[in-house]
This record gives sequence, structure tokens and C-alpha cells, in this order.
Amino acid sequence: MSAQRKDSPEKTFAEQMAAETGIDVRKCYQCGKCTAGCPMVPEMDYTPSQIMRLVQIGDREAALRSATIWYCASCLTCSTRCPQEVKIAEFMDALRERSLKAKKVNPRARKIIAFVKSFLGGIRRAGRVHEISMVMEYKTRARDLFSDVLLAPVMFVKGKLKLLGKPVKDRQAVARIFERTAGAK
Amino acid sequence: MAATTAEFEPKIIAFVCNWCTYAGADLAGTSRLKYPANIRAIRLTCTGRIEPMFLLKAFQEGADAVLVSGCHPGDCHYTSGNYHARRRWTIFRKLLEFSGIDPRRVLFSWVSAAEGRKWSELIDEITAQVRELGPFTSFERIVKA
Amino acid sequence: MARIGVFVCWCGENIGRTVDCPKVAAEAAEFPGVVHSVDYKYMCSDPGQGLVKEAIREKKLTGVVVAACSPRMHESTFRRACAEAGLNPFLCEMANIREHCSWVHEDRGEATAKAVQLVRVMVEKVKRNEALFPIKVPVTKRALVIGGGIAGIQAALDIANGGKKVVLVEKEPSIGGHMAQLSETFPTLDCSQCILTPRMVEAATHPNITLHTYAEVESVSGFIGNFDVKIRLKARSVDIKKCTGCGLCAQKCPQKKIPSEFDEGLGMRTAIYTPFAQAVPNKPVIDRAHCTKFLNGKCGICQKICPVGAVDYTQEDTFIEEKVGAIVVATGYRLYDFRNGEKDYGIEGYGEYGYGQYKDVIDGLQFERLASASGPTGGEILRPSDGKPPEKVVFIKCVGSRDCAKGLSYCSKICCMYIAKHAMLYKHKVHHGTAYVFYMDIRAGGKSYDEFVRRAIEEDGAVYIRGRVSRIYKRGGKLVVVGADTLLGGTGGGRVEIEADLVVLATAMRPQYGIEALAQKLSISYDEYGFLSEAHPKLRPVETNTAGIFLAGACQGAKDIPEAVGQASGAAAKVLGLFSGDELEREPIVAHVNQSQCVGCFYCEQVCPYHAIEREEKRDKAGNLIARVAKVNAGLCQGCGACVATCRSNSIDLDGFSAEQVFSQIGGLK
Amino acid sequence: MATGYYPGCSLEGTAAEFDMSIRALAEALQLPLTEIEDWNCCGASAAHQTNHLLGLALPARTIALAAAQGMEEIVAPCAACSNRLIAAQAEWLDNSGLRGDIEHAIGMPLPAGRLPIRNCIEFLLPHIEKITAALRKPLTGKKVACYYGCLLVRPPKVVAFDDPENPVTMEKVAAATGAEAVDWGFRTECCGAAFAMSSTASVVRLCGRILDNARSEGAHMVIVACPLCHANLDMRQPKGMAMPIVYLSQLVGLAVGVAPKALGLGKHITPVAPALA
Ligand SMILES: Cc1cc2nc3c(=O)[nH]c(=O)nc-3n(C[C@H](O)[C@H](O)[C@H](O)COP(=O)(O)OP(=O)(O)OC[C@H]3O[C@@H](n4cnc5c(N)ncnc54)[C@H](O)[C@@H]3O)c2cc1C
Ligand SMILES: Cc1cc2nc3c(=O)[nH]c(=O)nc-3n(C[C@H](O)[C@H](O)[C@H](O)COP(=O)(O)OP(=O)(O)OC[C@H]3O[C@@H](n4cnc5c(N)ncnc54)[C@H](O)[C@@H]3O)c2cc1C
Ligand code: SF4
Ligand code: SF4
Ligand code: SF4
Ligand code: SF4
Ligand code: SF4
Ligand code: SF4
Ligand code: SF4
Ligand code: SF4
Repeated sequence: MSAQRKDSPEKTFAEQMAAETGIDVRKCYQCGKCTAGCPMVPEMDYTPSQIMRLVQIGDREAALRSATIWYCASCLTCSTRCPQEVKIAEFMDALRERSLKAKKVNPRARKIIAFVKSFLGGIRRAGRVHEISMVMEYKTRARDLFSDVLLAPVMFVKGKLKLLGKPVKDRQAVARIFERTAGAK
Repeated sequence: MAATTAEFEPKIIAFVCNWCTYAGADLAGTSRLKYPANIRAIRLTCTGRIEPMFLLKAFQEGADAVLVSGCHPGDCHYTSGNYHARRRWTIFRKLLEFSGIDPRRVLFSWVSAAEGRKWSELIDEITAQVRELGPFTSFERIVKA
Repeated sequence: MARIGVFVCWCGENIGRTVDCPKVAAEAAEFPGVVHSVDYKYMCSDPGQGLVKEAIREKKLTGVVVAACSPRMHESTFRRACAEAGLNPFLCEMANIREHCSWVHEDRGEATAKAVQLVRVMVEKVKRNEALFPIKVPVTKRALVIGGGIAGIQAALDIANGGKKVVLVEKEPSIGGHMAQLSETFPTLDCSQCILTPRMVEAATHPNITLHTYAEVESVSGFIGNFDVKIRLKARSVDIKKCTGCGLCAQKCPQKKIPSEFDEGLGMRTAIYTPFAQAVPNKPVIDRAHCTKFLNGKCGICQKICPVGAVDYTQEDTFIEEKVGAIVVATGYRLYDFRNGEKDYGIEGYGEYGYGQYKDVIDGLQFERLASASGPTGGEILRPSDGKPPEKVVFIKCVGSRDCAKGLSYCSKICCMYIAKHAMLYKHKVHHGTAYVFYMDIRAGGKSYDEFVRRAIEEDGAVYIRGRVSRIYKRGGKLVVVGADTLLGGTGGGRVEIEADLVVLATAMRPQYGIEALAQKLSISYDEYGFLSEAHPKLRPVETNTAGIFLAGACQGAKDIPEAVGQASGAAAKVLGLFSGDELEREPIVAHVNQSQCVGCFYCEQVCPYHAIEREEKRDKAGNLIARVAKVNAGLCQGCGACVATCRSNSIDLDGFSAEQVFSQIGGLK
Repeated sequence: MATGYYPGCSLEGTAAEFDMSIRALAEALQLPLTEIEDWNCCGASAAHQTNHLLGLALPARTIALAAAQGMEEIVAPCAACSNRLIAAQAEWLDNSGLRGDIEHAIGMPLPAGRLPIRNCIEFLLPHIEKITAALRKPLTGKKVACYYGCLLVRPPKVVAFDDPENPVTMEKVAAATGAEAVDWGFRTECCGAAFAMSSTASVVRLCGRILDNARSEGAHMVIVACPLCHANLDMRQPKGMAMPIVYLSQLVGLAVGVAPKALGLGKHITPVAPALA
């Protein structure tokens, strides 16, 4: 039958993201409520609603290279209040994942990525986060050796920092989780 | 329709209500939305008018699938006709299965007078779906048996 | 023997381009029973219709099939033509080869083949059509208007001035509706009460209008021209005939701290009260839920004080019955309940705006009362918490509207305008204050409307900020409004925080509570939000799908006063049109019971939405009961066919859509 | 009914006092908790932010372990952990296509149904009567600002706990101790969460706003139910603020007469003793 409707064969960035994540940013009508309530806006280069706009107009590059996606604290204020039910915070996760994969991470996100990597590295090795090791690893990665040095001794005295962590017994099980989820979408 | 060509062209009979789906299909027309020509719509006052025998008759006359479509729940022109229709279908489905008709060949939908696009997409979709199911033959067997 | 004529229309290019019309006509000529088959460029034109008429006369046709556009378009045209040529109009059917064929398919071969089939289907049907005759029903020339807001008042006055009787039913103690609460009205800023109260008085005193306030419609049965309505007159506890409206009772009533509905909770009223000074009728009612006498038997002051002995604690609800020929529904709207949320409707409220826990966050109607000369502050804008004039007022638009998350995706249409009005009124009264308006869009599509909004901005200096507010919280005594100016980017992303003294939310217009129940009583439909549905969004905007019932005002959708009044006059015109004859005609698509076959199960009765199935007793000559069987009241039956499909003994059929006709149509698809 | 206890990583380290106070309180109120054997980190935001499936699989293993150990519910006092457990579980229950992938990743079957997961407030809420009955040192006269942060109440449809904008449950529990909960505006504002190290300035800014508002509405202390919130608010206070940050479990523990030491009340960076005296 000849009645195939001719939609444009190429999916737009927004359509592609909608298909992959179930979050359709075309619903966003740019009301700015997400931006208004976002605690991290002062640290961002684009506001959350501008990120939605970038995706709407198909500027994949700018969205993935933005500092915003890394400075989002995942506090979910935006998703909770969006009148169009756009899951903005969840969408930020999806953009971060793609930014990492496409190697387009914003330079300003260096410390944040260092933290995430140290954090996940700790879990991968021990199954649990041991804060001293995690902080040491982070500081090396982030080349940020001197901040907070005053807090550490106090915390130590108060018994908040333990020299030895308690790793999980079945460390292989955790390592396997990392392996098996590594390639996943 | 030429059922002998390489690709099987299903015959689909639709029973639609005058107020919602027929008007929705009209809107698809006025909007020039294209869809496959396999569908034949029969206009009734309301989906509540549809008797199970109409569907059996449709299969008997060679339909490969039947579509029933009317107003959205709560929106019936006659206030509750489509509600009664829906209640009857649950019973009717069992009857179909009993008669050896694959329930996938009986399709239900709601298309309002404003949903021309929905109608055209629906026809696209079900035509493809029925094409996959292939020609309906089992009923003939039963009738002859 | 059937003698059918087939007329295939090209519709200019519309059909002719995709469907081979001459071929369709040629193939149709071969169908059994067809004695005449032609094609023509514009069948609906005068010469086209002429072809049909001529053939009917010359070929003695017993049925006509016009293969052209949708029957929803031109069925009546061709049926009229047939009637003019002496053929019963119900022996004419249309095959839709345009909307359902030429416009939606591209392949000429396929489209032509389908058109041929569609014609055969209708030929098979029309062979089994029977002559039908429009049903004539008598008309009771009296109308019922439900709801006494501006729309109901206008409709009642127009009908009454047309010389017909009207029964106007209002559930509150006074008519007037929301318009009575407004201060001044856009776009001209005339005083609402000044223009409304004369109409209220006119409605109450009009010789053709019977007014029942504090009353509700209990039940409705019947059909166009012949409705039976039962009305509940709620117990007022005041004999309205004796009461002179002197107001002494209310002055002396010790219960003085009841939040006034009319003042939207910003003022107080007594237990025996008239809602407002200009109420019509200006006679009080006792609010039994708050009256000491009814709560614990004490008091009784009002009865003692009343000079004419009008107070009667023993009154009970009474019922009256009215026969009417038409009904106008004008029940208006209410505002989205931001104070309590709308959990009953599965709608989350605006917790982020404080759910009404902050006294100085109010809605539009509350602001109207603050700005109204008859309001609790005498028209001074004073904030509710401490009675001081607010220095900074923030208005937030689209609260509850255009918000899928809260389930109301529509635009309430009036708030853009009244917020501009509020900003103006505020600036006129508090000159040094600042009015901020958070908006997403400005929708001011009416005569002189946009100019009005521009005036608020350009002349009165209202600060419009494009963005939705995320949150309101309290800091010290102030309300901090956290929003964004989406027209600004840069560091901070245009985030705005305003320390406000008063916040006004433009909350969504919603249909009245209980509208669904009323709609069911009337057998009319409503949309997913509860607004009553018109018969056609463009061409029948004041009619409902139930003949004889019309809509006016905000019960059908958000609208302002000019629109409400316009629709009310439209509804009144429809009613007067209906009342212009003594009888009216209806399409004869009705069900019939074959009583000799009916087994009296009355399943049909259960499914009929119009209560059109009656029970008839069959008796033998000696008067002994033989059977109870069903009978269709043709006046009530609307022809849905639900009964037909339900009857297990195949004892009912539907004229125009009989089982035989449908079977033959299906057969035609071979 | 066996209740699995999931302390999570923070409670083993920086939030030791949260762990101590929960355990001490559970004992005082006779609410037996059994630690889930060999639990692992929930992945916190780092996991779901960068790898969706990893963010599901890490919590999944712990839930699967709890089910395998015969537990019928999990108490996860850390708001971040409970949020991750709930969100992950909701996702695989909602989208059956994920179950296989997750089970493959963790090498274990997931429980068929939903395992109730309770945060610190939900753990205490059903036992308000017990708390009132056990009251030894009522906190009458203390004005507390209950702080929920982000993760206890959001996303509302998934966590389905309390009102996302005007929650009331923590106030209910706090009121059982005799304390007075102040009405303030920052109860569900974000404290900067995981940015304590990677964007410290943000956290200082956000905590400042929160504490300012608590103070201006008259609070003597801020009550929390999340180790992240606690760490941020406790350690990143603006100069001169000195606002004690107390875990809900510590507040209740104190009121029912658990020794301050057993509640870890000395472990805070900003001293709490003067406010509680
Ligand atoms: C804040 C605000 C400001 C506004 N300002 C303006 C303005 O400046 N200019 C303008 O043009 N428009 C304005 N409007 C809009 C205006 O209020 C409406 O357009 C108008 O009131 C609609 O009239 P109505 O008769 O349809 O409904 P309503 O005024 O709501 O009247 C309906 C009546 O029906 C009664 N009723 C309801 N249910 C039943 C029942 N079951 N049985 C019997 N009676 C029933 C009600 O008690 C009420 O009396 C404003 C609206 C708001 C909210
Ligand atoms: C581009 C466009 C798209 C639109 N789309 C829509 C839409 O999708 N939906 C919708 O609802 N509306 C739409 N509209 C609006 C719609 O066209 C009007 O609302 C509607 O046509 C108004 O009808 P009318 O009868 O008032 O005026 P008109 O359609 O203008 O009819 C006036 C008639 O009066 C005749 N006339 C004028 N002066 C005299 C005279 N002195 N003596 C005798 N006869 C005279 C004219 O010749 C004309 O036939 C659209 C409008 C435009 C411009
Ligand atoms: S709140 Fe939602 S609709 Fe509004 S700008 Fe943000 S994403 Fe878009
Ligand atoms: S989740 Fe991210 S984008 Fe959304 S409000 Fe929080 S910090 Fe801002
Ligand atoms: S005192 Fe009597 S007459 Fe006067 S208003 Fe009251 S009821 Fe009417
Ligand atoms: S009897 Fe009731 S209405 Fe009358 S004065 Fe007393 S309280 Fe008021
Ligand atoms: S009229 Fe204006 S304020 Fe009201 S809902 Fe529509 S856009 Fe919003
Ligand atoms: S003039 Fe027309 S296009 Fe412009 S805002 Fe008004 S309706 Fe829209
Ligand atoms: S359903 Fe049929 S048999 Fe039963 S009462 Fe009605 S008409 Fe008679
Ligand atoms: S067709 Fe039957 S069910 Fe429908 S209105 Fe008429 S009598 Fe009632």
C-alpha cells in the first residue's frame, strides 16, 4: 500500500532523547519554573530551562558541553514542580551519561567528575565507600590537596573518620556489577 | 481487492458511531491525512447499537479484522451508549474466542470528532498489524464444519 | 422492485482527481436494482440537484444514493431535493467517497475500487430503507433557566422580553453570581454592581419570570418541548412573603463571626443573613449550620425581633413541579481551590505557594472584594494579615491553568485581563506601591483588550516579568516570591526574588462542584474537566447534544462577561425559535418494539439513557393480564440503538439503522 | 516480621552518631533491627548520574540480599540510601524489561514483589504513642526547625511519602518529644548534597540560606534525617551561625532518656550540648 506518511526520516535530538529516555522535552513551554526554583543556577552556564531549549532546537553540542548538567545537584525540585511534567533532573542524568560517552565534558566539571570517579572507584574496589580513601583519591584526582585540611583533624578526633573501612565480603559480586553495567545504555 | 498479489491486502470493516469516530474520520479527510485504503467504515448511530452478530457477519463476509470505534468514555452523544457497548464487549470477546476468532482481529478504539490524526494513525497501525496476522481463514473452517 | 438511482459527484477536482468517477457510475449501473447511474462535476449545485430531481420523476426512482462528500455535510441538502421531487427524504442515502476515500488515499486504482464498494454498500442499504416521517411533538412554551449569574439573568430577560414565561432557579439566597462580587470590570473599568443590579431587579420583577432563589433542580425527565422538572425549595427559615427585608434580624443575631462566602472569607456575616446589601431578593435566610437555635435550641432572637413574624424555624424543604419546553443551563464557575488543594479531583494543590497557609496569599476574587467599594475594607486595598496597605503586590498568573501536572491543561482565558485590571486598580489606590506580574503569555484577544493590558504596563507602571514562580516562603513578616525572568539570561539565570506584602494568585476557572450530577440529570455531556459540552464547537456553540437544552456562560468554558452575555442571548434566541411554533419536528430515527416477540425481560429499559422504554400490559378480552411488554416512547427515544443491541429476543429494531439494513451493508462489502 | 537494617556507608563513617542513635533508639523502643548481611553502597547520586543501569543495580543487590535473608522490609535511615533503594525498586517494578538486565548484573534474583523501604521518619512515625509513653526528658520549650532536604520527599510520585512541599511527618515525631516545631520556608530546599567537596562554595551558599531562615523564624536547632544534610549543615555554617544540627533519632533518643553519649551527641562539629541542655 502506498500510504506511508512521509515524516522526516531523521529524528531530531529531542525525539531521539524521548525515544531513549521516555522524557519528551518538547513538552517544555519555557515557563522558567524549574530555573526559578533551582538552587544551583548561580553555578550554571545555562539555566535548566535553557538546557531544555537547547535540546528543543537540536543543539546537542551545547547541551552536552554545558557545565550545567554537572552542576545539577539532582535535588529534583524542578521535576517536582514542572507544570508540564518534564523530568528535568532525570534528563540531566541522561545528558551527563551522553556527555561522558561523547567525551564532551565541560572543563569546569573537572572536580565534579573527579569526585564521581573517586566515589565510584571506591565502591568498585570495596563495595562500600570508605570516606578517607575516597577523599584521598579525590584530592589526588582533582589536584585539590589543601581545601578542608582544617576539618579533617577535628572530624578524626570526633570519631567521624575511621582509618579502616569495612569492605563487603563478596567483592567480586560488586566488581561484576560494574563490569556488566559498563556497556549498558 | 486483489488478495492474490504478492503482499496480502487485508480487508478491515469498521463500525463507527456517527457523532465521534465518523466525524473524526471526516476530519482526517478534510485534513488530507493519508492512510491505507483497506478500511471500510459503516456508520451507525452509536457503538451501543452494535450487535455481536454484525461482527460475526463481517467475518463471514470475508473481513480479516473488525474495528469498533466510538466516542471516548464519558463523551457519548447519548451519554451512556458507549458504556453499554464496552460492557458487552467483555462478554463478546469470550464468544469470539469460542468461535475460533483470534481476539487480535477485533479492535477497539476511541476516536473523537476532533481526532482526525488519531484516526489516520490508527488505520495505519491496524492495517500493518492485520497484514502481519495474515488472512482470516479459520472462521470459514468452523462454518463449514 | 427497487428502482435505485446513483449520482456520483466529482466535487470538482476533490473527488475526480483520485477517483475515476465515470467508472464508478458505470459499475454502479450494473448493481442489481440500479436503474439509473450518472456522474457530474458538482452534484450539490443547483443543476446537480436538478439531475437528481429529474431522475426521480422520470425514472420513478424508489431510492437515491448520492456518492459525494460526507453525509454530515450534505445529507440534508439531497434529502430536501428528493422531497421536492416527491420522494420520501429518508429514501436518500449518501456514500462518502470524499472524506473517507479521495482525500485520504493516493492510489487511483485503489481509491476507485473502494468508491465502488462504498456505493454498493449504500445501494444495498437504501433498497431496504422505508419511508419515514418526521415526528411532531407539542411544545410547552415556558423555559427553565438554571443559575442566576449574569448569563442566567440575561437569558431569562431575553426570553421573558420575547413574551415567553421563564422559571429561574438559583441555588444561593440571591441572584447575581460572581459578577456581583466584582469591583470594576475590564476593559472599561465600570463598576460591576452598578451595571448588574438594575438587571437583577428587572429579572426579579419581570411579569414573565418566576424566580426561585435558594433552590435547586431535583430531577428532570421528558424531552424537547416537554420536560418535567422538579425543584427543591430549600428551607429559608424566613417566610419570604411576610419579610419586608428590614434587616433587624441580622443586626441582632449574636452569631457574627461566620466567614462570608460573598466576601470570600475576608469579611464576616451573621447566621441569619442576606449575602450582600443589594441582594435580590433582599430577604434573609438562616444558615442552619451556624445558627445557635438549630445547634442547641437556644437563642431565637431573630424570631422575637422580627416585626412581622417572618422567621419560622419549622420550615422544611418543599418541592414544586414545573412543565417546561426548553432549559438553559447557566451554572457558571468557581475558582480552583488553592487553599485546600483539590485532592477529591486527584489534583495536587500548590504546596509551593503555601496552600493558603499564608493569610496574605489570596486569589482573584478575594482581591475583587478588597477593591470593591462594597467590600470588607470599603474598597481600600489592605492586606488581610494586619490591615496595612501593601507596598509590593505580586500577581501570579496561570495558577492551576495550563498545568498538566495539576491536571488542568486549559487556559482560563479571563485571568490575563483581570490581573491587568487588578494591577491598575492597585496602582490607582496605592500610588507609591509596586505591582509585579509573573506571566507566561499575555492573552488579551478581545476588542480593546490588548490596549488595556498595555495601559497597565505603560501608564500604571505594572512590572511584568515573564516566568512562572517556583515558590513562596515567609521571611520575617514578608512573603518571598521566588521566580525567574526568562527573558534574561546571564549569571543567576534571571532569578528574581521579591519580598512581597501581598500575593494574588490568578487561579483557574473550574466548573461548579456537582456539575457532573446536574449534567447526568439533564442527560447532557461534559468534557474531561467538567465543563458542559456544546453540540458543535463552532457551529452549535449554545446547544447541547440533548435537544431542547442550551448552555450559557462559564458553565461551558472559561469566559468573561461580554462572552457570557452574548452566549446567553444566543441561547435565548434558540429558545424563542423553538417556542415560535406549536409543534416541532424531529428526525424519525427511533426504535420500535415487535410486541408479539417481546418476552418482557426489560433489559432494554435498563440501558436506555432517555428512559424511553415504557411497560405496557397486554390483556385479553376478559381483561386478564397476558403479558407485560416493552414499548418505545417515540417522543423520548433519541435513536441511539442501545436497546436494540441489548434485546436478546431481537424484538426491537431501529428505524434507519435496522439490523436488516446493516447486514445488507456488510454483505455489500463482499 | 524481620526488619532489615541498612546503615549505608555514611553511617559507618562521618555519620556514626546517626547509626548509634538509631540503634540505641531501636533498643529503647524495642524495635528489633537486623543488619543486612554483606550490604553494599547504594551508589548515591554518583552512580545514577553517570550510568543509569549501575544506579539501579547497586541498590538492587542489597534489596536482593535482604529478601534472600528473609527480611520483609528495610529500614534505611539515610535519606539518600532510602531514596535510591525506593527509586530503583520502583523502576524495575514499573518496567519489567529492566528486571533481566539487573538480575544479570547482580547475579541474583530480585524479589517478585515490593519490599517496603522505610526512611528514618517512617521508622519512627508508627511509634509515636510508644515515644510519648516512654518520655523521660521532654524537650518542652525547645524550638526546632525540621529539615527534610530533597530526597525524603522527592520525587513525590516515587517516594510517595508525605507532601512534597509542606511535609508534616517529621514535625509530628518531633512534637512527640515535647519540642515545638517552627513554621519556616526552607524545609525542602536543597543543601547542595554531594557537592560538599567538589563545589564547596555552593554548599556554603545553600546551607547559609537554609540556616538564616531557620534562625529568623526562631529555631534553636535544626532537626535532620539524612547524613548528607547533616554533614553539610553541620560543617558548612556561615561564620557566627552556631546552629546545632541534630538527628531526629538523637532528639527522640534524648527525650526517651537514652544517654547522650550513646546517641553520639558529642560528635558534632557545631556543638549541640548547650542548645539541648
Ligand atoms: C477575579 C475575577 C475577576 C473578573 N473580572 C472580570 C471583568 O472585569 N470583566 C469581565 O468581563 N469578566 C470578569 N470576570 C469573569 C466573570 O466573573 C464571568 O465571566 C461571569 O461571572 C460569568 O457569569 P456566569 O453567569 O456564567 O457565571 P456565575 O457568575 O458563576 O453565575 C452562576 C450562577 O449559577 C448559580 N448556580 C450554580 N450551580 C447551580 C445549580 N446547580 N443550581 C442553581 N444555581 C446554580 C451560582 O450560584 C451563580 O449564581 C472575572 C472573574 C474573576 C474570577
Ligand atoms: C487566515 C484566517 C484563518 C482563520 N481560521 C479560522 C479558523 O480556523 N477557525 C475559526 O473559528 N475562525 C477562523 N478565522 C476567523 C473567521 O474567518 C471569522 O471568524 C468568520 O469568518 C467571521 O464571520 P462573519 O460572518 O462575521 O464575517 P465574514 O466571513 O467576513 O462575512 C461577512 C459577509 O458580509 C458581506 N458584506 C460585507 N459588507 C457588506 C455590505 N455592505 N452589504 C452586504 N454584504 C456585505 C461580505 O461580502 C461577506 O460575505 C480565520 C480568519 C483568518 C483571517
Ligand atoms: S518547569 Fe518544565 S515547562 Fe517550565 S521551563 Fe522548566 S522544563 Fe520547561
Ligand atoms: S535537580 Fe538539578 S536542575 Fe533540577 S532543581 Fe535540582 S539542581 Fe536544579
Ligand atoms: S427582621 Fe423579619 S422582616 Fe426584617 S429582614 Fe428579618 S425576617 Fe425580614
Ligand atoms: S436564632 Fe439563629 S439566626 Fe436567629 S438570631 Fe439566633 S443565632 Fe441568629
Ligand atoms: S488567561 Fe492568561 S493567566 Fe489566565 S490561564 Fe490563560 S494565559 Fe494564564
Ligand atoms: S494579533 Fe493575532 S497573532 Fe497576534 S497575539 Fe493576537 S491573536 Fe495572536
Ligand atoms: S429487551 Fe427485548 S424482549 Fe426484553 S423487554 Fe426489551 S424488547 Fe422486550
Ligand atoms: S434507541 Fe432504544 S435505548 Fe436508544 S433512546 Fe431509543 S429507546 Fe432508548
